[in-house]
Amino acid sequence: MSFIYDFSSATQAIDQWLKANLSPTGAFVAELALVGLTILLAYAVIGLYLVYAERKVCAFMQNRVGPNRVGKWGLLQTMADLIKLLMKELIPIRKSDKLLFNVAPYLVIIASFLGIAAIPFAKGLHAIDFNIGVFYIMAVSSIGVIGILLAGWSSNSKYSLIGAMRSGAQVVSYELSVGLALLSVVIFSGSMQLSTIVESQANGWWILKGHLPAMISFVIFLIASTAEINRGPFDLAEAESELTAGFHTEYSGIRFAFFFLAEYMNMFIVAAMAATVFLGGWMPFHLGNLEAFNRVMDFIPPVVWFFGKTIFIIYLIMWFKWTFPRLRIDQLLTLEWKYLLPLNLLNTVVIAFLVLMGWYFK
Amino acid sequence: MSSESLILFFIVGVILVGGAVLFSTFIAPSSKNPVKFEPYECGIATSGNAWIQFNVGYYLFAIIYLIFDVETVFLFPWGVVMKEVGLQAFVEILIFFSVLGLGLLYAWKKGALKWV
Amino acid sequence: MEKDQLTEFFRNRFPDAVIEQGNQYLTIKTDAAAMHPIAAVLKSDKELQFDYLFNLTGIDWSDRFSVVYHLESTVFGHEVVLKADILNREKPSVATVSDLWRTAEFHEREVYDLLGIEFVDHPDLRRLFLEDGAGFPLRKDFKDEINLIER
Amino acid sequence: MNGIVQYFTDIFKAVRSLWKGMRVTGSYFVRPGEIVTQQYPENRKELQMFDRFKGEVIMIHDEENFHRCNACGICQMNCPNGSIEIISEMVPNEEGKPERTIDKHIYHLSMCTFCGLCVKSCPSNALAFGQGFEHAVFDRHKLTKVLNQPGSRIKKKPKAPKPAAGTEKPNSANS
Amino acid sequence: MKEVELNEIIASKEDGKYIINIGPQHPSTHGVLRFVVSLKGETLEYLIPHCGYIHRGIEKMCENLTYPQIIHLTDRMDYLSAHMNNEAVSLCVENALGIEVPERVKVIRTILSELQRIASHQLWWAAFGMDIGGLTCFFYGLRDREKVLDIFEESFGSRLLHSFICPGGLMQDIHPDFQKRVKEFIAYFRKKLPEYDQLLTGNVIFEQRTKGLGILTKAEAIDYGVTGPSGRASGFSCDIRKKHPYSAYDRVEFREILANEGDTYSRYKVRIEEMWESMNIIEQLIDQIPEGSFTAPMKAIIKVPEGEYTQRVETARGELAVYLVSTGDKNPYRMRFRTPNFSNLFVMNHLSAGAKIADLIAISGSLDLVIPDIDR
Repeated sequence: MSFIYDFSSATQAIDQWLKANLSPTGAFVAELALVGLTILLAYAVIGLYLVYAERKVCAFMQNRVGPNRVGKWGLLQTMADLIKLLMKELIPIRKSDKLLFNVAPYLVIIASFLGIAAIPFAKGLHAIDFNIGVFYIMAVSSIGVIGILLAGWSSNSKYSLIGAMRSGAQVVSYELSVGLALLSVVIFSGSMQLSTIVESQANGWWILKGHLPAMISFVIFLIASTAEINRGPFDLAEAESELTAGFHTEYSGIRFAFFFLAEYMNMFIVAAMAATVFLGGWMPFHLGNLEAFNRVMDFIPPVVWFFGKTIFIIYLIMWFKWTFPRLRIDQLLTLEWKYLLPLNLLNTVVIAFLVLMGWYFK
Repeated sequence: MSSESLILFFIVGVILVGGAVLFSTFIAPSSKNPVKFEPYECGIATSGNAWIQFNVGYYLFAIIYLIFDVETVFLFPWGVVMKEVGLQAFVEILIFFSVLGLGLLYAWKKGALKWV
Repeated sequence: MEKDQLTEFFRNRFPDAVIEQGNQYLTIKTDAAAMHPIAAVLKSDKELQFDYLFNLTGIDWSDRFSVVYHLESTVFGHEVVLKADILNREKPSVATVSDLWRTAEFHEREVYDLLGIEFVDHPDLRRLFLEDGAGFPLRKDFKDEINLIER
Repeated sequence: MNGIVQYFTDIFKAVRSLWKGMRVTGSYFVRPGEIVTQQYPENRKELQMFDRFKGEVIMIHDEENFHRCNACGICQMNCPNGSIEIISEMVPNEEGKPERTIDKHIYHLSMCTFCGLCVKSCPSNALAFGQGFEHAVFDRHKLTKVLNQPGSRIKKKPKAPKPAAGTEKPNSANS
Repeated sequence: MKEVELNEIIASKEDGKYIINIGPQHPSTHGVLRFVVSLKGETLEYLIPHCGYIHRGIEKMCENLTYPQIIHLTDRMDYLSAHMNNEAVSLCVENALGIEVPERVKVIRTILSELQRIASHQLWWAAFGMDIGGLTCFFYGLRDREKVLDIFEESFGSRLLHSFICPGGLMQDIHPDFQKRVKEFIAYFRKKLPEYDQLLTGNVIFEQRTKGLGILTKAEAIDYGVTGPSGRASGFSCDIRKKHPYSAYDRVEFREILANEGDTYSRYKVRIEEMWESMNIIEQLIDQIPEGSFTAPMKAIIKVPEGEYTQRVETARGELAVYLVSTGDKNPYRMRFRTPNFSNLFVMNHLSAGAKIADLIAISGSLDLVIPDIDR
């Protein structure tokens, strides 16, 4: 049944149609333009609506209504904000390092673009399917921190610099836990290719097939990735009650908007990764041999499955942020080095043992 | 699409940011008030430079991180082949992890995992 | 100690000071020069132990200044008011009590700021609220034509 | 060994305490009925201030445009900030005697601290607190108001004994 | 001293240090307070509190105002304890005049003070939660505070600065619905207060952030004159309500909340416990409001006989002492307010030395500073 929602034939058809009607170079350029536009559109829409979702979620948690004036239920609020930020003055800070100051937003945005390229939204809806997908995501996600460091350092503000320093220490540390948590699924599935990992979950998600160790991995991944994208309760780089706005204190107008947008896109990438690796990506929920149940599940399109899972994880991350107080920098590092990392190493050994003995649902 | 198209994503990112910044410079107002260009320090004129030698607490963390990050790089290929190689890989990783774990324990006991 | 006992005690201990049974608190009146030794006794004497300075006020009496210390003992619960009169109006000064009660450090800074009474040996006698050259607004002869409207 | 057990119980306790907090926020998330926000400009019609709300000082005028202010100046004297100025004039009354009459009761809303001393001390209960709270204007001068309405006159009341100071007196704000 | 000069002095004295101004325009200084902070990495070396940005000279203004007019100024010192401030001046004048206010007034004043204390602690909890990074706390705290403010607004017409207690009694009688509304609020808040605990008190992150941080010993608390919940968290038994009962505090049963640790966490706990205790006090009194006049007979112009008068009152943040010097005129000759926050502020340097920036915010939050109270 699942083939009905297969996008690979559709994309191939477009590809062939372009190649047949245009010269090879023309087809290539057209393809690039098509993909670029699609990604740009998706990026903008996802980013803006994540901001909106966050506002609504936190508002409901805080007994408020949230944005509800612009458009129906305030749906256009973030659009209005974007337009407002576009019309805001870009203030050049005196004595700042002009070049780096201007380059920093590019870096954070490009990092998130590169990240989103490797995410399989559905079968065939996959910009680039690397054979080292997991590894690639880890690699590009650490480009963003360079942007943050540059932003903090170049603005010649003390608050920014402290924020950037914190962010550096934090991302550097939590990178490990993210990697080790992802490794557990790599061991289970025996592949780093995201499409293969998703395929391997056709009969059940890894979080369920891998027993408790996989769940621990999932939780560690959630915590560590929340820290890596600088979100509360790990938002020390911004820490508005301490550093006013942390690394982007000096940024104004649309440049600030890009940091803001990148934060939300990183959240999306992280949530999408968690959904892909642990929760089966666009795979429907299947229960053993219950044919009827599985059939019904198959009718829900994979895109819906994928976004459903991603939104669920995004909601979790928002829930964390709007409940917990912020950690202090030394506690943050203690949590990583004294709790998450040893647990993670132990967990990896256990998983390796499970795989060795074959004690998991294949 | 192949991995060369990463260039595409790079370009799209640059276009998005560059275009928006360019657009913004055209439509946004600009003021000449010099106070506006001061770096923020709670409304007080800044004293001294922000770029001075700064005591970064994570120097030691960075070194430990290096060790562990290289380790992760090694672990991924191992993870991929773990299923096929079987027991041998498991024993090897046990040894590998025990060395690493000892290293972490050493750093822990030495107080390197303490933010100063 | 009760009020009467305290009065007796002070009469014997500080013969030069004027001890008054005020309407609320027992009051020790002294001049600025003799204030600090008395304060030191009040703080350190085993039977007095006035360890909590809850108020420090400077008053401008037009012809003189006085600094009023409200003291309480957290051990015994008795209270006393110590008043030091500063007769020199041109350059008023009195010894600091911030070596006895830390809280006095900032109360004295405030009095210095608003009344211009100098506290000798104060560790950090800077203005607290106002800028230099703002005058001493709590003095009765303070004039500020711009901001102060007399009614 | 004890240390290791402690290590894991710590983790367990930590997770439990975090879950407690998440339950609070989560439960509010699914109960939108508890939302306390008011939609201000929309609910202007239903928005009812409390009777005693101190929005601004007003002078009570009845339907025939009579007020009770006899320009005695007590409110001006009692105001701590000088936000009341009384300009009175001598107008001959029916018997031909000149009588002090209010010309302009000027009220500077921008200086008022709503302490209520003017309303409380007014011997003829001419002043009261109004309910209006939307005082935002673009020009500061608009906050200076003349409380007696144009063309209004003092309402002569039958001679009654002046209430003794300090005794209970019905407050015009809540009457 | 001018700002820049001070910075230069610090910079020249300590070479290569990171000098940062936290405030006056900072989200966590709760007003226009400024800390000049010297940093080494993230660690604080020393801190200089800087105040005076909103100094209004209330003590000077009092010298030109009559006693009823002074009341509205005291609102504006510690605006979160407006009732207690009003009460302090009123009690001082009443003592000076030798007036006995009606029983009804005493009871109402006590209830109002306790309601105000709850409202103040609610706002403190909200702001403290926000300082420490839990933004949701702010909204829950303000949501519940709103209920108290509604009660205030119904009776006195204003929410924050009431000017309701005046020498001789009250400005007007309480609203007929007052008792009902207060009872409703107590019932409501008894349900909501445990939520505060679930959200913050037991939270592992919160405990890590606050326990053992900014320790103030009992001796230091007395020495620095730190009073109120902050002082009581160090074991300094400084509750004026117990020591020198005024209004109706001598007839209610309540505990003086004391803790011994003196750290940020115990300052937090003391305030939370005080909210419970305040509710107990209100519940004891709310049905016992005697009938009668809401004011004692007062002359139109109050002239305090010559002399010096002191009145100490427990506000939500500590001890407020009013020292009134009168020459028999209708204006005071000298009016002195010993405000709790003034003494509480200057312990900051002592508490935060060696802590981190984040701790600085937590400590200053736990002291519950209200800046206008410092800059009278």
